[in-house]
Amino acid sequence: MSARLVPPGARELPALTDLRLEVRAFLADQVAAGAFVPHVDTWLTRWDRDFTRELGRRGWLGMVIPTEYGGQGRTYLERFVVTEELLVVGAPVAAHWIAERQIGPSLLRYGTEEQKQAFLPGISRGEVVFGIGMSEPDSGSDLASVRTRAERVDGGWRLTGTKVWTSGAHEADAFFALARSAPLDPAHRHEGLSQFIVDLRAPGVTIRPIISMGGDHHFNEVHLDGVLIPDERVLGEVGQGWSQVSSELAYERSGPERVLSTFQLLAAAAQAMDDGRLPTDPGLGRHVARVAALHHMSFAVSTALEHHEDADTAAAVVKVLGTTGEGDIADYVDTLTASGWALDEELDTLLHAAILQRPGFTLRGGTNEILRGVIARGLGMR
Amino acid sequence: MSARLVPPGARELPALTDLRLEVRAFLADQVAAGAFVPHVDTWLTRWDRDFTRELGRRGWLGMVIPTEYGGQGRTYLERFVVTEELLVVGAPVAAHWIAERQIGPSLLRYGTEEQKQAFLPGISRGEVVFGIGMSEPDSGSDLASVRTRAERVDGGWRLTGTKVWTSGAHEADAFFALARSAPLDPAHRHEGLSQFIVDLRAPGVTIRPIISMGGDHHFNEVHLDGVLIPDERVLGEVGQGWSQVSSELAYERSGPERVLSTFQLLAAAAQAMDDGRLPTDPGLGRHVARVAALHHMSFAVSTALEHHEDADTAAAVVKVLGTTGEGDIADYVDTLTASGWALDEELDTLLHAAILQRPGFTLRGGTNEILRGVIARGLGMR
Amino acid sequence: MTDLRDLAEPTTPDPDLVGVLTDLFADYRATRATPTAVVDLDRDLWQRLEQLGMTRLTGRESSGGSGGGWVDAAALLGLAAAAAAPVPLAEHDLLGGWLLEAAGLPNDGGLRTVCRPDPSGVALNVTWARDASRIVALWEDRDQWRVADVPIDRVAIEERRNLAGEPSDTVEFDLDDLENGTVVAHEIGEQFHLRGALARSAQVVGAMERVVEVVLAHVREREQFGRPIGRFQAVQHLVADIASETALARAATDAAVARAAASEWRDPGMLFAVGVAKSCVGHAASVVVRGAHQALGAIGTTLEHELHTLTRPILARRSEYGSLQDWDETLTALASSAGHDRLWTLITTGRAKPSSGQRPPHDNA
Amino acid sequence: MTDLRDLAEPTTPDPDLVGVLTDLFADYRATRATPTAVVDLDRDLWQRLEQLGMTRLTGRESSGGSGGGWVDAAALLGLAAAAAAPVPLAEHDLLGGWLLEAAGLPNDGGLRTVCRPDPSGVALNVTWARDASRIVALWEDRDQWRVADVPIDRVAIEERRNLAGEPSDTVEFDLDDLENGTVVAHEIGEQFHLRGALARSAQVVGAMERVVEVVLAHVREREQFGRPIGRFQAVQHLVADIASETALARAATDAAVARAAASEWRDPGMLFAVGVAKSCVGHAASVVVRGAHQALGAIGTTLEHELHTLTRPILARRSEYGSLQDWDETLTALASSAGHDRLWTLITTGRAKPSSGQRPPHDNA
Repeated sequence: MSARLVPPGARELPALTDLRLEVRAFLADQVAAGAFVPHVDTWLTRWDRDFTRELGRRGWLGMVIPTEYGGQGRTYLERFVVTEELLVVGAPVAAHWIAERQIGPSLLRYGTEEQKQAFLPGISRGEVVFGIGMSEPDSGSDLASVRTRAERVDGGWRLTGTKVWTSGAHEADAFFALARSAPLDPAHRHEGLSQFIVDLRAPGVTIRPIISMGGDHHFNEVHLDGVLIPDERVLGEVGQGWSQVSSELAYERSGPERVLSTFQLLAAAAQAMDDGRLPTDPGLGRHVARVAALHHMSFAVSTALEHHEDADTAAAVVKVLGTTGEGDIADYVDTLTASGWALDEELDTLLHAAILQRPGFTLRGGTNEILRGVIARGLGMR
Repeated sequence: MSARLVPPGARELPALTDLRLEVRAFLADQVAAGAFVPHVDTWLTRWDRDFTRELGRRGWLGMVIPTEYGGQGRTYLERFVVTEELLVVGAPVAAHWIAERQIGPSLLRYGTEEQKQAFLPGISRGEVVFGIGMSEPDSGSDLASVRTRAERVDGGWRLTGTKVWTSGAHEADAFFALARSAPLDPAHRHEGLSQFIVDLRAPGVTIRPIISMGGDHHFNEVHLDGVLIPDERVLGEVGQGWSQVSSELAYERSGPERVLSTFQLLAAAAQAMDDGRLPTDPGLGRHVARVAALHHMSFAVSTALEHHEDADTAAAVVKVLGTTGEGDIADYVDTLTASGWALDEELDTLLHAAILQRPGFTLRGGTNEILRGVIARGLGMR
Repeated sequence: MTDLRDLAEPTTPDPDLVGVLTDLFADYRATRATPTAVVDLDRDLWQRLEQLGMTRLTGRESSGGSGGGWVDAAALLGLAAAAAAPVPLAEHDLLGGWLLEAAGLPNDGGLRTVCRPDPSGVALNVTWARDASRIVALWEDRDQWRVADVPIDRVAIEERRNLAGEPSDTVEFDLDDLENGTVVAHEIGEQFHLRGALARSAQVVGAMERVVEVVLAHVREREQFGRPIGRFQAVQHLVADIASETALARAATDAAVARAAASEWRDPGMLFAVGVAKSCVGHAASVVVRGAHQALGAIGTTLEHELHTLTRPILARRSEYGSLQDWDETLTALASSAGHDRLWTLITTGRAKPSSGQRPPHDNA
Repeated sequence: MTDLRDLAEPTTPDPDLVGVLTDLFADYRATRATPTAVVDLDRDLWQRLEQLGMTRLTGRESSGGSGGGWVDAAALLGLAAAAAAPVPLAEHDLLGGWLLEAAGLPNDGGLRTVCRPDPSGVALNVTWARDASRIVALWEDRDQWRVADVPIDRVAIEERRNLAGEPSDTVEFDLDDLENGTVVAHEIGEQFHLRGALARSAQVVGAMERVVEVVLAHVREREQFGRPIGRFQAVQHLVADIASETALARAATDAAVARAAASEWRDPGMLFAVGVAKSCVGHAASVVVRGAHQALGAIGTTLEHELHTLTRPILARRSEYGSLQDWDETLTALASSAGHDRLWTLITTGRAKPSSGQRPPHDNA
């Protein structure tokens, strides 16, 4: 046991900073040109295929995909700074988010050569858009309870079941679906699961919107009615779906999108305090400090992942603190804001969006209750 | 099920306010005369038999004890306002606290006529000082695990075991001890317990100090080595100790001492802000608002108890919110205070004492973890 | 033994009224449409409330009101908020109707909202403005407070919506219409902000109590890892916390309502009492909204779920009639002005100084 | 693929040094007396540290120091704090020794503490003053910063103790002794507060990491209701929270130390970096101290238990070199000055404006 949950820090060197500044300058130009309006939680809510393709053209997609598959062959650390810069400016990155974060790395690790050739170049160009199909009705945080069935048929599998909370499925080309390829053994619930690459335009796929409480359509129910998946679209090993999915969790949980979803609101609040539209209050400094510390912590985790060190617990720490902080920023700015006092369109728009998105921050990708259990396990308590 | 955990409020009428002002004026005179120095957490840490006897002379002890036993025959509401006034001014009330809060009411409910005659008049005069012996080494929040044995002997019982965290035992005359009078039945752990009135000067009683982290002596270990308890000093019914103890919990948990232990620090901080010795900060208003609301809530619970309504859940709510708030006040003032910046003897003394006492606030009388479970049960979740 | 009735007076609303309203809103809840992101006035419900005399509950009987007091009115606001009923009870009756009476202006019963235009005649975030037949305006004119009852067709409305999706419009008055406003007593101008703040507190508490019920129902029913999630200690504590904060907010609000009712708002401690309510309600809102959505999980973020019909208005209303920060600052000013020796007097009486009167800051709701 | 060494530089202390210190403090812990409420300098431990060159770890080798940097020094401070070692490492070496070198004054190695006397020659809360042979004073004299190395017998000391029970004395200098102080560069005066604040952060983090270990050991061993309390979900979450806050404080402190070491304190972003560390450490302290005592229960409040030898210094030190509120205000000023467009630049570089320098407020530690 060690009380040290998070790997030692590292200092960013000029080669990384130069990349950061290059991305930052491009994004400032884009904002100035009106190519996008900065917003909150854009990795879920702002979908722009043109912008995504432009990033691909500039070499900022497929960052960790080797060049032989059309990627950039760069490091997780370089991807980290690109990701941070995209998020803080509130750029529309939803279209490539899932592919860039987890589909690409999963294909690299578990995909066949044919699968890599089929998908990675398109992902790196921002042309192939992926979703992810994990959750099911009533599964919640208990992913092992998925009930989507994969039945063996000649030359492949037939998938039947329903996936929910599939963000962007109505716009995406394909998704990874976790399904039960062998009957449930209650004593070994994590066995008998497999991952499949599903073409979302295949026969038998029906996509229905789930409208969020603010009236927006980001999520979907994806019904799979005997969808035929050829053998060459099984990802990795049949029956190893659980361990494949689990191995990606540190990447999924420790990224800057668990810290920066409301950064544009924080920045607008800093401006409003400077302008006298919000009262000066030490809470701003407190939140800025936490974001800065999480930036360091998230970077430390990326460094560890780059070195192939185990960082599951550290990733859980980043996600718990980061997503809590994202939501606290929304609530904090809300407590400073008086209705009827002054009209601040930009701040109001960001604040309302942040409040409406907030409940998801500490639920998606593993609830904070589950993750605090993961941390307790990392501390040797379970 | 109802989402309403706390009984409806009630408005204090002039008859109560007059009593409040009478006590307040007396206490202001005492402070002005230097009879005591206002402090924090005085119901545990400030022991003054002279002051206690003076309260007895003025009719502010034995408030709910009938006049035939030397008490005042008044109401729980009247006792409530006297208690609040004593606590907010930081008066030295430890010597009579336990007798006034729970020994008197327990004797009234479960005591024999002889016991009432023997103890209540002295309690009402502030001359007989009681402690309470519940906790044992390793028992913690699990009171049913007490191991002190009561063995039947001719004409009485012999008690053997160790009680810990007995506040004031080194100064008190007697205490109530909870002991196991029948062997433990693991299936019915709450049975076989009895309460005994133990003379702390009896042969076989040894009292050893437990020194607190600040170096103070408030708590004790009380070793009982075959202490003879005559039959007439059994409290209530043999074997009914658990239900007797439990029935008093609402009285023990909802009182103003669960809200006001650090009030003197809050008042000093308000003054320091007015004087410019602390920065003006909205946190002060937030804490004052919570104290004010808890004052109303605690009064509402007292009103319900006066009407013999069930208030166990409401009392747990008062204790969780109140004791958390007491500690938050200590931490809050600490975050405003810079070492080396200015010398403020009064604030420093109160702040340091509050910080050192703070851990006990949310532990004593049932930890907040236990009490949140009680609230969940009140909500029908367990 | 002392007679308890001399010591404390319970302040509970008329049980018959509560019974009627409970039935009414239960019926409303059972028959209303699925939730929407944009919320419009429910004129049918308004008419039913009007028929019961609820839309002018606190109006004088001589002017067509029901002669009710603040204790009953707060109960009405809370029950309506618990049902997420889109009706302007606070604006129309407790604020608008009251201002008309204070100004001696006639009240035809037509739906009203209220606002405080700035010197250029503009008022921001005027709830339900587009739905009103007239807007009651209150403003300060060279140390005098004035009231006008302006027909809707005399104002320009820019339609906007608040976080709850309700109309919260920008209203621009013709300055001519404001010129001849009726002078009202100074205390009216000062009370307006407090009455608005307390009405909002009563609404938020009512909605939070309903949130606790929704959460309890969910955690008992929803199963994960093979048992109801309410069996997990973490969920139990989370729910205990939101229920406790709600109870504290209720105690603070009830105390302020009782003080208002007993003194007919003349008690100089009303600023403190309302501040305590607004502060406790506002901080409770943070805990309750976050905790409820966490307990409900993803399902609670969907448009069709009841939860957001409560949590969105909770947050929208806690920032009306002063932000949470504004009120904490007001209380800080009162507390530091009271100082060491009078802080407890402030808490028990609401008075920071032996004879104090203090205006709230930023009181331009 | 890019060479990782060009992208990021790990900033970890010398493992040999850490090994030596770990053994030393393990030995110290094993042999020290039971905890006391009042804590005095441990001269034996000080001598052992001196023999290892640890008491002047960061001093130049030319003037008798060990030539170490801030990364190693921060590790030393953290390990000493985890052992609750009552020795003035920060005062003597990182602050006092540094000031003497900056002023070109000789250093005889005698135990020193530091302070900033006010214009009347008085300094408050000077830790370990009574134990020092000389006190290094720093003060501002008509836009110039001056340093003097004053023998202990030339000052008047009023003995006081801080929350940790350590000496924290009021020191009164003879103004004559201050008159002829040595002028030092302006940056020295400005850095002093930052160096003090970062040293305190490193100490508090070290102590908090030990608190997490103490808590973990307790919750694994202590049984209630028939099982270790660490099996209860509420306890697991509480411990996860204190460990997470400690990790965040560690990340913030390490980042500031790395920046200080890489730039030898010349980076204009040091004010922000230190502020981030002080803020995160200070807020973590609230969570960690409360949570640890709650997890330990009554036993953790007894004099004989190790816990308070950590929690009391944690709270004492977080209020040194600026209160938590002071630092949050400093960060607020930097953030609002950076504004919308430069907030992220502030976070990544510490600079609010393209060319900014800013003094901390209340920097009279």
